[in-house]
Amino acid sequence: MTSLEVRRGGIGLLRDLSFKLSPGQTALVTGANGSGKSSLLRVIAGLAVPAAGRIDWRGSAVHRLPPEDRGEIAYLGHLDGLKQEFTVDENLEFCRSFWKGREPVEPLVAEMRLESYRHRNIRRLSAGQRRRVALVCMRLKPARLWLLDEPLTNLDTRGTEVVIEWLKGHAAEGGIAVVSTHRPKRLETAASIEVAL
Amino acid sequence: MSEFLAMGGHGPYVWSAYGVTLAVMVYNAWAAYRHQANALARLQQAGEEQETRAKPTVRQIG
Amino acid sequence: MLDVVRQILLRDLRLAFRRWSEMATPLIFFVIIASLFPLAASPDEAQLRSTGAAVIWMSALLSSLLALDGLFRADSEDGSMEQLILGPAPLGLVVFAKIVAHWAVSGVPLLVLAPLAALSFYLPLTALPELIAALALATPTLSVLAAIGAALTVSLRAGGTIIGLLILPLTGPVLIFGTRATELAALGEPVAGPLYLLASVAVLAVSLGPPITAAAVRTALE
Amino acid sequence: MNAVPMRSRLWRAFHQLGSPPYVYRLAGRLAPWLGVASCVLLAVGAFWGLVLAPPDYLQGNSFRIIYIHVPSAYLSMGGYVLMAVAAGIGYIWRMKLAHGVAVCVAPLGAWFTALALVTGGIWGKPTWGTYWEWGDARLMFELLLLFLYIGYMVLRMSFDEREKADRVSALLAVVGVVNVPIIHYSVEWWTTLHQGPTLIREGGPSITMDMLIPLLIMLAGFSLFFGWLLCKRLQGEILRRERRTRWVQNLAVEAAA
Repeated sequence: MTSLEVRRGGIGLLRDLSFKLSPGQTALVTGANGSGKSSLLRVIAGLAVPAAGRIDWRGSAVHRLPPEDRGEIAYLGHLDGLKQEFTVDENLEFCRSFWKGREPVEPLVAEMRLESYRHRNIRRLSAGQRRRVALVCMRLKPARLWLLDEPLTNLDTRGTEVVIEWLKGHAAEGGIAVVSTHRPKRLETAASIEVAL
Repeated sequence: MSEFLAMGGHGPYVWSAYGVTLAVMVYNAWAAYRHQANALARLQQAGEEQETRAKPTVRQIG
Repeated sequence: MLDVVRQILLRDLRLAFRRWSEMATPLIFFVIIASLFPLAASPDEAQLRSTGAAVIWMSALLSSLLALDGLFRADSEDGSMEQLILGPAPLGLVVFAKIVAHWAVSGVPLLVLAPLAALSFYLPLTALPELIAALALATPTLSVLAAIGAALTVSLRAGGTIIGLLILPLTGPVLIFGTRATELAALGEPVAGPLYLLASVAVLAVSLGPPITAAAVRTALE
Repeated sequence: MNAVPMRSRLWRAFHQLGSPPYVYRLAGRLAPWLGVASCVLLAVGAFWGLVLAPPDYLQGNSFRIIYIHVPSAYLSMGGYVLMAVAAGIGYIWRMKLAHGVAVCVAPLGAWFTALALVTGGIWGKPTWGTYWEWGDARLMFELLLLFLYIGYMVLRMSFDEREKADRVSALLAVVGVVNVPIIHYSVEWWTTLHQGPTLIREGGPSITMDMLIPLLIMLAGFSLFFGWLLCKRLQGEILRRERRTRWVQNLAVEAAA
């Protein structure tokens, strides 16, 4: 990423931000609310286009990635991206088939202690449980770049530990991640560089 | 002169049509002019909005 | 490529049936308009027959517009639209599948309901096949236009209200050809002309619609 | 110097059109010329049409309304096409200025569409006895075109962020311009169906030479006037869009001095 400028609603959020992530590295994006953490992640994911500068993923600009390459980037925003009317299983199954994921579902569900909720509608789960389902859904994607926007919100201590484990495992396998949070203390163990907005 | 205005009975229609057209044109001319003028005027007293936040810092951890 | 369409289609159809009340309201709306109209107008046969075609087509138009307002809004509010945009499948295909799903839920039932409404307007039985054919050719265009309207206004709070204003002028041709086809059918004359026109507009809509709608969704949720 | 191939000079020109200060000055230089020329043309055309041109043998003097109805109808359609092209360029090449042009053209186009409707209606009264003649395809088409303009402006106003308002309304403009010929054809088809070829074909039963000249003058006058309006509105729009840039700040200082 070179000399990136991100604007939101006509207001300049951040200017000439440049950093490079190589496989195995994790960036921690910190800053107060409204400092542009989410906008930065949305721009990296390719949802929005930067006002200036370029974001390259393996050589080509992110927002011009052909659809088949987009499978390598997994983005989890504030919204969980789950359908209320579907059960946990239905959501996960759709996510896995749509993103052509290869990971088995059961171990991930077990790690996040969601086994007993598999046939319950998302609408009837708590915010924390919904967040855990969204995280499992993210893990199901065959993605090498993880973009997590405040992944720890609503998570209990056990959930947070699992996320940190996953991040370390992902980095160990040569994956890259950009994680935004306004409570950096807990995630610093898994991060290699910090971007303070 | 008056028969010219009467236009063989069609006078009112012709003149009302031209009248409306003239009115619309004059209004648009005035509006366009005012549009540009007050854009310039509003510039003078527009406060300097805070342009962009400070440059983000990138540091290595561990 | 096709399994993407199949996945999205099944997902949206299952979703629609889970929220079947949302799906039913536009159709009930159609029946109410078609049956209330004779109360407003005089119940005498000749007049009803002449205005019947117009009423059926207008109510079909409004009900398909109503049905598609939530097409993208529900998904954008819970974040799944973002995931679909970022997904490995071309967004145009995803949008095409969603439009087909909603056409099946809002357009196809019209093909069943419209003949009932036509009978209440004393349209001769012989005219029913042509009416159904015309509706079958017109509802895809209506669905695509409503989808474009829904996509353009997905990020607006009061989006639903202005879809009508944006899209109704564009439905002019469909309305004109459709009512003409029904009138000709009522008189028992050949209906090929307007049907071909409806078909050509439908082909244009179904081919150009999805990419434009995809661009609209991507831009609106930027 | 003319070793520079035509293609790259064109590209530089196109590129220059993208820079707001250049276009602002260009509009400033063009405006007076357009203004004067349009006033002259309009005066000559109006005088010629109202006084010198013979009345139509069939409709008498009410035919003189053609000299304002046809030009405004042309501008209404031309305006929409210009708006859609500008919006399309703005969307594809992400040129803020092109969106600025589309924003300025919309109200002008809507005004001329309304004008075409009103003058068409007034013209209809003596010839068909009613202000709103369903038989005339052009009026019906202008009405739908007016709704398209209004829809564009309402959609644009309902976004609070200008960047998104530009891009989303640009798509609506493109969708609209694709539909304009279809609507035109279907309305034409519909009227010939219901009423048979009306008395007034597109340009009038038989436009003789001395009627055609004032019409062309008026058309030129209207177009230049449209150009003048566009220049003025575009300058205002550029100032509002670029108010934080340096060149606009010192422009404001100059204006104040």
